[in-house]
Amino acid sequence: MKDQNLYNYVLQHADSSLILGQRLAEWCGHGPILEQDIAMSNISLDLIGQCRMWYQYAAEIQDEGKSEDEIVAFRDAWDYRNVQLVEQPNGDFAQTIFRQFLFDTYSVHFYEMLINSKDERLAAIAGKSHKEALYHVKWSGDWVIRLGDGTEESHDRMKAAIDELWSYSGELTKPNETETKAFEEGYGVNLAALKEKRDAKIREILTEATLEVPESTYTHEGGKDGRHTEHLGYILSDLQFLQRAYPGQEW
Amino acid sequence: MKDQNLYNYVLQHADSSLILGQRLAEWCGHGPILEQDIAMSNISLDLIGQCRMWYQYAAEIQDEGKSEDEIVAFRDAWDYRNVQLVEQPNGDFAQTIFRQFLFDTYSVHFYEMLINSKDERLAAIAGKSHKEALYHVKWSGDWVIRLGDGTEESHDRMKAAIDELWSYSGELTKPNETETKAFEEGYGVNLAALKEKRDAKIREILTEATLEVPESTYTHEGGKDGRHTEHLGYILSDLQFLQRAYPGQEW
Amino acid sequence: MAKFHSLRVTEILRPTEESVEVTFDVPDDLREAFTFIQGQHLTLKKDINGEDIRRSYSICSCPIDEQLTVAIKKLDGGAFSTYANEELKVGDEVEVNPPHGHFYVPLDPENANSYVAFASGSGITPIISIIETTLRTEPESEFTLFYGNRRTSTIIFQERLEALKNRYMGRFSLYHVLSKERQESDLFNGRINEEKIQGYAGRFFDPESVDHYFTCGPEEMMLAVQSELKNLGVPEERIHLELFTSPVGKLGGRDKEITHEKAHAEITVVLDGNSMTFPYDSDKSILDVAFDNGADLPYACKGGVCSTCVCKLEEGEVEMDVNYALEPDELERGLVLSCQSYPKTDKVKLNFDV
Amino acid sequence: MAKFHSLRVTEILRPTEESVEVTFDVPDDLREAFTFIQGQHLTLKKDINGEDIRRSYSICSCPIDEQLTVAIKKLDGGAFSTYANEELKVGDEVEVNPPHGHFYVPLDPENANSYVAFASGSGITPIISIIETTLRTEPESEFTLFYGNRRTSTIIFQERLEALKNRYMGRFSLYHVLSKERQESDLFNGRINEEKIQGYAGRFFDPESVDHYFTCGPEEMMLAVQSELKNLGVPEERIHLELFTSPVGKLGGRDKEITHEKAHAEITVVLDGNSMTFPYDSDKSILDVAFDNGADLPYACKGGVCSTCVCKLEEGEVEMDVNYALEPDELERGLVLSCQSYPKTDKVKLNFDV
Amino acid sequence: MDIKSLEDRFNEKIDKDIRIEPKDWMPENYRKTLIRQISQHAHSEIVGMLPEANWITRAPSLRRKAAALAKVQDEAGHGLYLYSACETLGIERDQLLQDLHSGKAKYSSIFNYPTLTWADMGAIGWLVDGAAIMNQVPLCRASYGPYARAMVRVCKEESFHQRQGFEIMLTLCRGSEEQKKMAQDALNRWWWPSLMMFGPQDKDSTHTEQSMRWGIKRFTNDELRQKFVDVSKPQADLLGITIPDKDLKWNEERGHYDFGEINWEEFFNVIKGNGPCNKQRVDARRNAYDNGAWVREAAAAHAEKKAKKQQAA
Amino acid sequence: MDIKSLEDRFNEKIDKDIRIEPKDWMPENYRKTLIRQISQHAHSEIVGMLPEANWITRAPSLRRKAAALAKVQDEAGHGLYLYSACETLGIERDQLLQDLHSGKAKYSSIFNYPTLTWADMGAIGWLVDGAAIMNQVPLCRASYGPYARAMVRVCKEESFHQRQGFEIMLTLCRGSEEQKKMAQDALNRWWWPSLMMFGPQDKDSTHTEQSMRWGIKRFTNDELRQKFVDVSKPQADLLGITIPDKDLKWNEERGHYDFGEINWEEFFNVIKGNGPCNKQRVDARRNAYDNGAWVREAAAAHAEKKAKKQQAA
Ligand SMILES: Cc1cc2nc3c(=O)[nH]c(=O)nc-3n(C[C@H](O)[C@H](O)[C@H](O)COP(=O)(O)OP(=O)(O)OC[C@H]3O[C@@H](n4cnc5c(N)ncnc54)[C@H](O)[C@@H]3O)c2cc1C
Ligand SMILES: Cc1cc2nc3c(=O)[nH]c(=O)nc-3n(C[C@H](O)[C@H](O)[C@H](O)COP(=O)(O)OP(=O)(O)OC[C@H]3O[C@@H](n4cnc5c(N)ncnc54)[C@H](O)[C@@H]3O)c2cc1C
Ligand code: FES
Ligand code: FES
Ligand SMILES: [Fe+3]
Ligand SMILES: [Fe+3]
Ligand SMILES: [Fe+3]
Ligand SMILES: [Fe+3]
Repeated sequence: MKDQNLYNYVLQHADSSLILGQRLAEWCGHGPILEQDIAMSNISLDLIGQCRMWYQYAAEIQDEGKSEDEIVAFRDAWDYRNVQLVEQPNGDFAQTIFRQFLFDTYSVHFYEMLINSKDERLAAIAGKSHKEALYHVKWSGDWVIRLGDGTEESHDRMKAAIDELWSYSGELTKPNETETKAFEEGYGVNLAALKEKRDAKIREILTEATLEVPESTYTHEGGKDGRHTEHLGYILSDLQFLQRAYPGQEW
Repeated sequence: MKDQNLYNYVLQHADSSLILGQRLAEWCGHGPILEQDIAMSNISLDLIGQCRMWYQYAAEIQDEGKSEDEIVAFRDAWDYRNVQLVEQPNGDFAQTIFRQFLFDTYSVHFYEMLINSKDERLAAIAGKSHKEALYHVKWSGDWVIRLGDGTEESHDRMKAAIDELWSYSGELTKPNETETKAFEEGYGVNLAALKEKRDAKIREILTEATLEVPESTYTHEGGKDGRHTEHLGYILSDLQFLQRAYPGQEW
Repeated sequence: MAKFHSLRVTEILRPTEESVEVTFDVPDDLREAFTFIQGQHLTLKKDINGEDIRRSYSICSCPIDEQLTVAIKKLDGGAFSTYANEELKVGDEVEVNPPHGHFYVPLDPENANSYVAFASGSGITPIISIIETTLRTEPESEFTLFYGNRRTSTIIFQERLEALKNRYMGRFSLYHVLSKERQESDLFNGRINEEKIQGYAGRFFDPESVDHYFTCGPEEMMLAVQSELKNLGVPEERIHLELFTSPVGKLGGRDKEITHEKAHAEITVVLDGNSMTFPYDSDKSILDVAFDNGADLPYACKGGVCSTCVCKLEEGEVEMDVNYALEPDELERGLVLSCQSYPKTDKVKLNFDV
Repeated sequence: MAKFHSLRVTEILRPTEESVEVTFDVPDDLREAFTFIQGQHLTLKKDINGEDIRRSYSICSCPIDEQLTVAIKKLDGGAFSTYANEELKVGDEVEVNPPHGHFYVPLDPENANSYVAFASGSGITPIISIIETTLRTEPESEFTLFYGNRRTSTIIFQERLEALKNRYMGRFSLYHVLSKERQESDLFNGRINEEKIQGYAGRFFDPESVDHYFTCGPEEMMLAVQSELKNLGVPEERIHLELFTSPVGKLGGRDKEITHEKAHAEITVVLDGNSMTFPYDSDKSILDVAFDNGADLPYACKGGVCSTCVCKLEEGEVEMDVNYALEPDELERGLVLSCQSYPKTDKVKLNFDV
Repeated sequence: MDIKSLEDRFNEKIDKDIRIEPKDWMPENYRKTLIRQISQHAHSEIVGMLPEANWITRAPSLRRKAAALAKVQDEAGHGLYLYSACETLGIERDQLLQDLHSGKAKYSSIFNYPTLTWADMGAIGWLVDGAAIMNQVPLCRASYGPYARAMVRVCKEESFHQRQGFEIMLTLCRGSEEQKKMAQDALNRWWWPSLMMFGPQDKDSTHTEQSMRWGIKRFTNDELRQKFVDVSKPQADLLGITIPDKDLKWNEERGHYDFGEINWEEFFNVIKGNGPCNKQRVDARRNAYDNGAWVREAAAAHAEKKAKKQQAA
Repeated sequence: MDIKSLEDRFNEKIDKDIRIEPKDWMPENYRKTLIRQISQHAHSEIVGMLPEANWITRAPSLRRKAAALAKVQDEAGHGLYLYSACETLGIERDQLLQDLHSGKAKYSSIFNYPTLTWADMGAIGWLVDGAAIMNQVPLCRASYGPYARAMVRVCKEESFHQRQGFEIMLTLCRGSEEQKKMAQDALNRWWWPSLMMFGPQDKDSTHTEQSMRWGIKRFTNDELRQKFVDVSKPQADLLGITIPDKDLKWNEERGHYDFGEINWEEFFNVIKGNGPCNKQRVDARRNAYDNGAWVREAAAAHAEKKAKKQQAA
């Protein structure tokens, strides 16, 4: 392993993109509107594309000759480093939208700032992903507004979604050791600065959506260090099934 | 392998018991009434106990030194021989009840008749399981009546359950090659005779429940020969996860 | 992943009525895989009635002799041990997983160490390998063994231990502790427990100067050894434990109960001022036997948790299986749970009116 | 499960500008695992830019010689083949999976068989091994090969084939078919397709008396061989196919397009009665190039499915990549899809007014 | 103009291969037939998403996962194009969906079969999308303009799907014994249903003749089916797997493959609603729609609010 | 009798270790405290089913699956006994459940932690059921009869659970490196929450004194916690895994283990509702209850119909 901290940093983002992409893919064929079914597949596709870049870089750093798919298929939950937010169930459309919104407000600023990483590969990944994230946050933000400021039912559902997910929001911007070190060493992003921008964005959109920003600052955490909710295990048992059942094959 | 047909016959029943037991276990902690939560665990426990007897016998017939758990964990869906009925999702309580009722009306008569099998092991398994099946059919039958002849809502839900599951009923009593041969060779059960008894029982209970016996005789089939519905794959990816992820361990 | 190899049995000895010593042939290409350290164990695997049974057995032979032997004690109702004692024969092939385990300390001919071991029953197996290997490798070291058994006739390795004593006179001390056979000193009657160890310490070894302690046997004994040594100020890293509990044994599922040997005694119970006496000739608890004899004793859980069956032991000794209910001070006052009690002496008197 | 072994490269030859012949050293302990049959292939594995690339390559050497050699043709943009042609060097270790495949028939010295093979490009690799092994093993058998290439300079194994021809004169017949170089007989100009095979049958081999046919090369050629032989009444079990398609090649995902070589020609298109002529010096489709030259031709899918771009070929020849739209009778009438067409002759004239 | 001359002009256009466009006059029956045909096709795209979506979360590699997602997304797109084409005929998407959910409208029988292994993703791409192309490519020249144009886009993407499917099969066929078995098993299960996709035999097919005259069908069911068999057999050979039809053999005389009798009872059963997954599929679509009602309402309500605000401003 | 003498008689019984039975007079506060304590315990049993039920479908062998099912079923049974005991105090089960679902009633903080690996099934049995036994065995002698009797049954089964849990840990600790890592990881995650199960420190514990006087609590939180540590440390040693507390060491003088400071902030956070799974657990129970409403109504309706029929007959 060339650089353990860099590896962890990369894996963290790879895993978050993958798991969120996987969750969104569950909607495929079941969306509330055909156009939004397509939109969710699209974002899922982007996220899977992003995670492949991250995993390929992770494999290079790790330098054990593993492929991206081996990294994905042969780790158990405790080795996954995604934030807990992305493993939360889809719930109703409001919940999916709000989960996405919480993630997108993070990732759009994350990639925007990561473009200045002194690690060229990270900067390159960021450059490509930032464009996508801009589209994502536009989509999820618009829907937050539409649902928040739509009917009474949709407003209530959005409130319930916020209630459900708010406590998973903070992990994204609360640096763990890996992130602190990554920032110090100049290749990672300054999460404090990011948090400010993101909080402003969240406030702006929720306000337009006639929704309130919750006051609670309590946040679940640990996903980035391998401690997850009970959902992840089930996600992985599907995600990894074929590779586990027939190891070592080409597909 | 000593006797391929006997093996298939045994596996068929092992798999059906296991998968239904697994499905019922999903209710654990989520039942509509604490007492019924316990009842479902109980039946699930019985079914898992039964499938262990079947698998242990299967392992002996197969004679490759495999354990019951190896037989369970290292077969993909197409090698599973359970009827399609048992892999259907739990749905609401009415659906679970009706699935159980369709299975129990089969298995209570199946075991009753299998007691006379010329194969001593089968007869022994039947003897032990028949007592349990009597209790099961009593439970599910009572609930069919209670829900069918309960409130309007429960009646409608029962009707929906019948609508959902009726076409999975016939596979249980429609002999496949294995069963035909098993009957001819004197160790299997006469499904034609069983069907008569079962149909009568179903009619009796549904009538008491103020429900109609559907007229359609169309039945899904193939489960007993390894052709399943899309549900089984997901069941197995959970069921087998640990053994697949950490093969060859003691637990 | 556990990889099993088929090894052929070359010799079977029967050191006691209830145990066998099984030696395996290790073919040349597996020699490396089967190299072991004193104190390690093997996992044997066998399909018994369709169930894949795997059990661990400590190696009792010495690595120096390049021989691979285990001793298997028969447990009533025990799946593998019964098979090994009753069916296994020379020439059979057994599936064996290479040696593993960490129950040892590295040896060095330069060492001049002092070692103490507490073993009971089949717990002797890893210990005897450790003792012999140590004495042969470290000419300056000495070893003391306390070895618990029911009676002389059930002592596995009796002869081998005697031989070691003769060969390494002055360096190896051996003390037998017997629970069902009386010896002169009370110090050696009964089971190895906290009290006994207190008695040995200072007398037979100096707790401070012993370099390493080894203990292997039933859970209770090991917990007793551990806690008492700690009381004596021994640092934890000098205490080495090897636990034999079987996957479905005492700590196992609800369907398996602890089995007891049949015993004989005369029991007296006092309830509501009345006393009754009856003979005990059974393997059931005193409470159950009293019941069979018409005594209407109080009980509720029969599981050692509720203390409904509590009574005072006024004469003799009993052995208690499980005790979740009584506090140390209550035990000290002589209270016992009758649902968990089995006679250890010929006469036992229990008073329920306290 | 695929088990890869590291093999060392002992020799690299460069038979043409666009291919390498790579020979591996097989250590003694792998000799058994790497025993092969003529016609089988190896899978090579390499991590290229973080992607785990695995590609199959047929063994071109003879099993009799106990040598393990593959020939790898470079494809523009091809991941593994480019690496093999540009970076691989003697002494490197490559991950290799033991030989597998079923592209062969068992040989027997008693046989007096007649074999025919159709190969093109790198499809020769398994065929040459089959031919040489057959001729060496079955002294009574004879072999005929039709071998398609673009031009003489790209023929892999040119010398080895000539040598075989000399050694087995009378038993081995070789016909080169070239698509970008003119030969005397039109029978040997262009690609191996249905029409050509019809021309060969009866003339160079008797379809009825041939015992086995082998074919290896691009999908179109193989489908042509298969369908035409069937037309000629050859039973299916005598036709042996080996397909080279790469996992991301022609049949691959949407992000990979088929690549073409640059070519030169003069193109004339007729639309709405107007005709215009422009030079083609590109690797794009005629439609695209016409567009670049200002011709406003009709199109919609550019994928060969909609036939919006259909036109009549009035002069010269073109090569079509994909055709989902035109029926056989339309093709026969000379219709082509301009979005899928590439010039094969120096002059091409397309009429869109039909 | 009177009906007669309108009809003449319509027929003339048809004869001259001039496209009929939405604003043009057309016979009511032509319109109705088109609505039936296009909506049936649209429904097939949408329902067809389900069997394949079933393996996206379990795809064996990230590359395959992305490809599968993109494919299913394409199908949704096809649904969109086709619903739009249908709307030009004066019927609302919502009405069409309700007909699907009520069971009134049909969709391709093939999507009532389950996807049981990963190889089904290959088999569907290769055979089902392959059959679709065979059916649809001629429709790129259909007489109704919006339909023909939609078909162009659809067919282009279907050709990708088919290659992708074939490539999945190829990879499996070159893989381990188990993978090859998986591929063969998938072929066994999908082969006959694929042949059924072309619809009943010509002798039982009611609308064919009229539709061909109108230029909204260009080949008969049996012709297309034969073409499909002829193309698929050599492909199966290339893959090295066997089509599960012992009667399949080359007929020298006809210049085509002969093939076995289709189990028409199964076909009509599936059409009637008794396929392995009919209920599951329609339920899934209906649930998606019903559970999405509040979302559509919210979107509409918000749009209205916004419009009002803009007006006010 | 006047209140005073009723109270005297009650106190006398308490002093004499005579059980208070439902029909006996008791001080209102005693009743309320008991309801709170017993219902909290009942809720813990029911909520406690969830983390373990989470691994039943994924248990690694049939034997383990059956054992896990049986265990979770036992917990449901415990819930039943305890709700019944509570009902003897004049409160309905339904009321108790509503308090649980509304968040008014509490349950043991431990069940707000997730079960993340199979080893958690071992750790919970060993530590959590172990701590429960430590808490509950003394309650078999509680002053309120129905409670004490319920505890007897509960404790007996808990002792099975504990052994089973220890045995799962033992098997893992003797298994592969990964299994041992799994066991250690589970211990790391469950150790501190288990210590928290005994409740706040004595100095912060409000009800302890009164409860002890009433004989419905027999040891203080800190006493029980110390006992638990003293018992668990040697067991961890037997397993060969390390308790995640660097301050844990034998104190010769006290004759007990010293141990590190508990993170009380975490404890109070979890109690407040901010545990990793609080919302998930209560939601699951509430959903089960709400989704089951129609079933309970149907059962009641049917019973009524039946009763009427029988009357009529
Ligand atoms: C590291 C290690 C080393 C070991 N070394 C040795 C050694 O050197 N020598 C040795 O003899 N053992 C050793 N053991 C113990 C050994 O592995 C087995 O646990 C022991 O032999 C019992 O296995 P079994 O299959 O015979 O009994 P099991 O079938 O596992 O039964 C275990 C116990 O349960 C009781 N029981 C079984 N069924 C029932 C029933 N239905 N009702 C009531 N009670 C029942 C039996 O009486 C027995 O006491 C070692 C264990 C370990 C972990
Ligand atoms: C059984 C078998 C035997 C074989 N034997 C041989 C043999 O003996 N010799 C031999 O040379 N080959 C053989 N092959 C083919 C070989 O396995 C490879 O497929 C071939 O070498 C191409 O691999 P590659 O990694 O170089 O190209 P790939 O990276 O797989 O690319 C394949 C094609 O896609 C094109 N392409 C790649 N990237 C792009 C892009 N971004 N845009 C547009 N086009 C692109 C390339 O130009 C190329 O044409 C065999 C195949 C099989 C299955
Ligand atoms: S009866 Fe409960 S402890 Fe003895
Ligand atoms: S543009 Fe569609 S076939 Fe050429
Ligand atoms: Fe489509
Ligand atoms: Fe498609
Ligand atoms: Fe409990
Ligand atoms: Fe418990």
